[in-house]
Amino acid sequence: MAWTRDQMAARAAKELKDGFYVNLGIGIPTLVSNYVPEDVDITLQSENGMLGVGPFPLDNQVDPDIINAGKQTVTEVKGTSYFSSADSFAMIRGGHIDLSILGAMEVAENGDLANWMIPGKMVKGMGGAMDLVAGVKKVIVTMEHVSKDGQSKLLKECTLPLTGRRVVDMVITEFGVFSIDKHGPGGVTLVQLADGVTVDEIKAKTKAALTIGPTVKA
Amino acid sequence: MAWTRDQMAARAAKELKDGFYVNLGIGIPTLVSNYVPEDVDITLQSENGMLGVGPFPLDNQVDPDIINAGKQTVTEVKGTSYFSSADSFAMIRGGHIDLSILGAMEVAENGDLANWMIPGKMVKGMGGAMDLVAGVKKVIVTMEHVSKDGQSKLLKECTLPLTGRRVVDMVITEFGVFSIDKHGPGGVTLVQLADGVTVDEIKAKTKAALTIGPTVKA
Amino acid sequence: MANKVYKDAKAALDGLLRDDLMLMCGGFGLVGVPDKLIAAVRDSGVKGLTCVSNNAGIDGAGLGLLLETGQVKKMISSYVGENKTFAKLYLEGKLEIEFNPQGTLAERVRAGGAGIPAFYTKTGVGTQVAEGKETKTFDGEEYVMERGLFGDIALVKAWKGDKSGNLVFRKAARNFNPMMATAAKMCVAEVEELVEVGQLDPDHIHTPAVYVKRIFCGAPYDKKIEQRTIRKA
Amino acid sequence: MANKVYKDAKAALDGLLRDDLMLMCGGFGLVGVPDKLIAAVRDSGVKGLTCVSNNAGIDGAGLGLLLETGQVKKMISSYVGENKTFAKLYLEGKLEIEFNPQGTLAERVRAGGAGIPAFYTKTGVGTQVAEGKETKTFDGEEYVMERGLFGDIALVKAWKGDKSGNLVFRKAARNFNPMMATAAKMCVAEVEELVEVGQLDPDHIHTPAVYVKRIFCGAPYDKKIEQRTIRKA
Repeated sequence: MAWTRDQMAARAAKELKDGFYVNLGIGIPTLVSNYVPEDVDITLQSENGMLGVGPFPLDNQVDPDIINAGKQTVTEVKGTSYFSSADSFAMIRGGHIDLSILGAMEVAENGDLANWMIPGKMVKGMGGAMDLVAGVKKVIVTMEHVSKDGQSKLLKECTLPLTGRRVVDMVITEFGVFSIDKHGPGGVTLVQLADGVTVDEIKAKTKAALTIGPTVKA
Repeated sequence: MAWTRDQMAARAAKELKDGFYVNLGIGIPTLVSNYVPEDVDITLQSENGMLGVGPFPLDNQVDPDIINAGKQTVTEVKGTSYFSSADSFAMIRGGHIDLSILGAMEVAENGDLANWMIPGKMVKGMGGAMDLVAGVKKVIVTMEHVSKDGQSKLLKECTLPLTGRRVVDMVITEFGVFSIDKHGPGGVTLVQLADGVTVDEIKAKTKAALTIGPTVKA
Repeated sequence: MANKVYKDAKAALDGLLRDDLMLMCGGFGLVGVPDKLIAAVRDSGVKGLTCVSNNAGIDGAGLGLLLETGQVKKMISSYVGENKTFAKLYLEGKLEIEFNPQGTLAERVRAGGAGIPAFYTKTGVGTQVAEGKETKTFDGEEYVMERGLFGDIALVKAWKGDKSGNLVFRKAARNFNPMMATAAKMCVAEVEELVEVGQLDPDHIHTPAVYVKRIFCGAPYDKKIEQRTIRKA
Repeated sequence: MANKVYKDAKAALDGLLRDDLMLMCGGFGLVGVPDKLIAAVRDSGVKGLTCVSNNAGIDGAGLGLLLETGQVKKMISSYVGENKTFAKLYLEGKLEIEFNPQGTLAERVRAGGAGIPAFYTKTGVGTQVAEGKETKTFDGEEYVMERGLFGDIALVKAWKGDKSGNLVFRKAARNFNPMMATAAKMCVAEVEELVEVGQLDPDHIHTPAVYVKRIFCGAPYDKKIEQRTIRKA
């Protein structure tokens, strides 16, 4: 069973609080904006220099000068502001953004994150990922639980070059929700099971030391 | 005889080049703007955050939000821009202002400048002076040649706490114009005598080692 | 959206003030100073304050209000020459002052808000300002290390603001306000005109809404002039 | 006033170009990129260039033009994923790349223009990015020291400019342009619309005239879209 990409996004959206300023990465994180609860109002930041990012434009609304960090055409909302990329990352690095949701290749039990390069393959660059994970108040990773070749992506230690050290607070995979004690010794705790998934299944597919949270039925 | 304050300002104005961006301190430096040559167009910067400072307003033009760094009401010119004080000092510190003209208590023969505090007296603060002398491309001091108690203000070494080390390029006093080799061993060179002043007079009133420039008739 | 709009300075500061806070104050001279917020801080009676502000106001205006009542323990400023009360308190040993070069002060505040704990500058090298601070040579030139500044509450004054917290400043009243807004856990803004969200042009906004947690309209304003300097027609 | 206005990109770059220059380029993706200036650099044939730019354009656009002709020796960028020519040159060992985190790159450029030789940031601590760089602990947290960047020529693109060099950017086309304009010995700006001095509101100017040494109107512009992403009505 497990969660679909949309279900993962919907679960991530439950972490949004009214008034939050949020930066969403590409992929599953982008889907999160489709599931913002009705009583919650959030403002999206795009690290190229835009606060208040609206939905994709209608065909006749496209403005080439309005793009998000994924270079996609987007729209303004009421209250949008633009600023330089230096000011944008001052905002990010200075801890003024409440939440960043992004993808990952690997997450370690101490919160280490790897999502920007694979040695031996062509490297495209880290873009703003290192700044986001270092600066934003809370970092949630949405990712597949295992890699295409069946390896756990939730590890004791990352094997790939790091994007950030002790930066991830929460991981959402198709199997469930995991919290990480990134500043302490607590490691990974399973806090919610996806529908139709068992704790044993997760244990079998997770290399990080795993604590089963009190709210989870084994 | 010697120069008046206005003559000193007029002499300083001859250092202005077309297209210069200039920051003027209070006192004699402020008078310099009255003597800008006709074929020279300069832009005045005020370190609180204004580029393109116009003359004092007419009585009915006063706008409380338009002030210079001396807190005086001023006016805009065509092309004026406003920016934050951080951006203003980025401009200054980054070497984008061509010339700063300011007053001094003491100048030493290596270009050291003292103009912000007298030990034992109430200290008002350095304002932007330290940033200006450290960052602006060329620094000209206009000052009285001797203090009220008859001491030379052009010294071997400053006795007062410094505003900047090796920062002054030129000194204009009522007795003449002096260039300073601030990055080298050259010291102070008299490059122009004020009307009715003799080299001997200047020598008698100057404690800095003085070279008489080739253009000066002894 | 979570409400950010308050009816006046007192309401906007409700629950925030206590003794020994570090306040980051916008303004230069008497221009762009959050006068209504400063008056409300005075009325609250909190003391032991550290105020980061380029100037210290004059007697009866700006931070002068908090000096007169003895609520300020320490000032971090670049120039305080206009304030007579300041001189008196200082000479009596009742007030600490840390002088920063104006550009260093502005940059320290900008750095604090931007997550930069320290930076290097030429300003002040070889002067009292550099005493006790680390220095480092880059490309043959000596620089001094300065630390970022980050306070408890930023008090800023803008011209226009919208209800989501976007701010626009007017002319030389911008000065230190944009940086101060970024450099505290809580930023409260007073504005001359409060408009609906969407009424400010996105390209004209100087301080994005994310920085401003509380906002109120402080109108009417009677703008003070420190040095009324005019020329004849 | 000394004239800053030139008739086109070629004229604006006259006398400035030579091999091995360090160019600071505005733009993000294909937005706000100084396309006309880049084309003129290509036509000049200078080579061995170091380009500081967040991205490397795509094939046939942006800095892609200079990659195709082999004029670029080194890129300092945060993300170059869109450019196929880039990958080919890199794998053949014909192009150096220095990856910087995007915020670190933006701040390095801002610092270079602001007279700040180095600053500390949390970004990249414990990663490859910090290898070989000094680190320092402030308040119990580790930071890495990053250097300011300052180049020979800045190439920027603005929406409106006046004849004295004041610039206004439009929407997300602002991106890296304001910092790049400050971080070189010479800044050349291309604008969609060149107006008379005095026609821009002093509160709306993003880049003050002091930074821009040469300016020209590059209209008409055919703005490219990298990822046309739309929704259904």
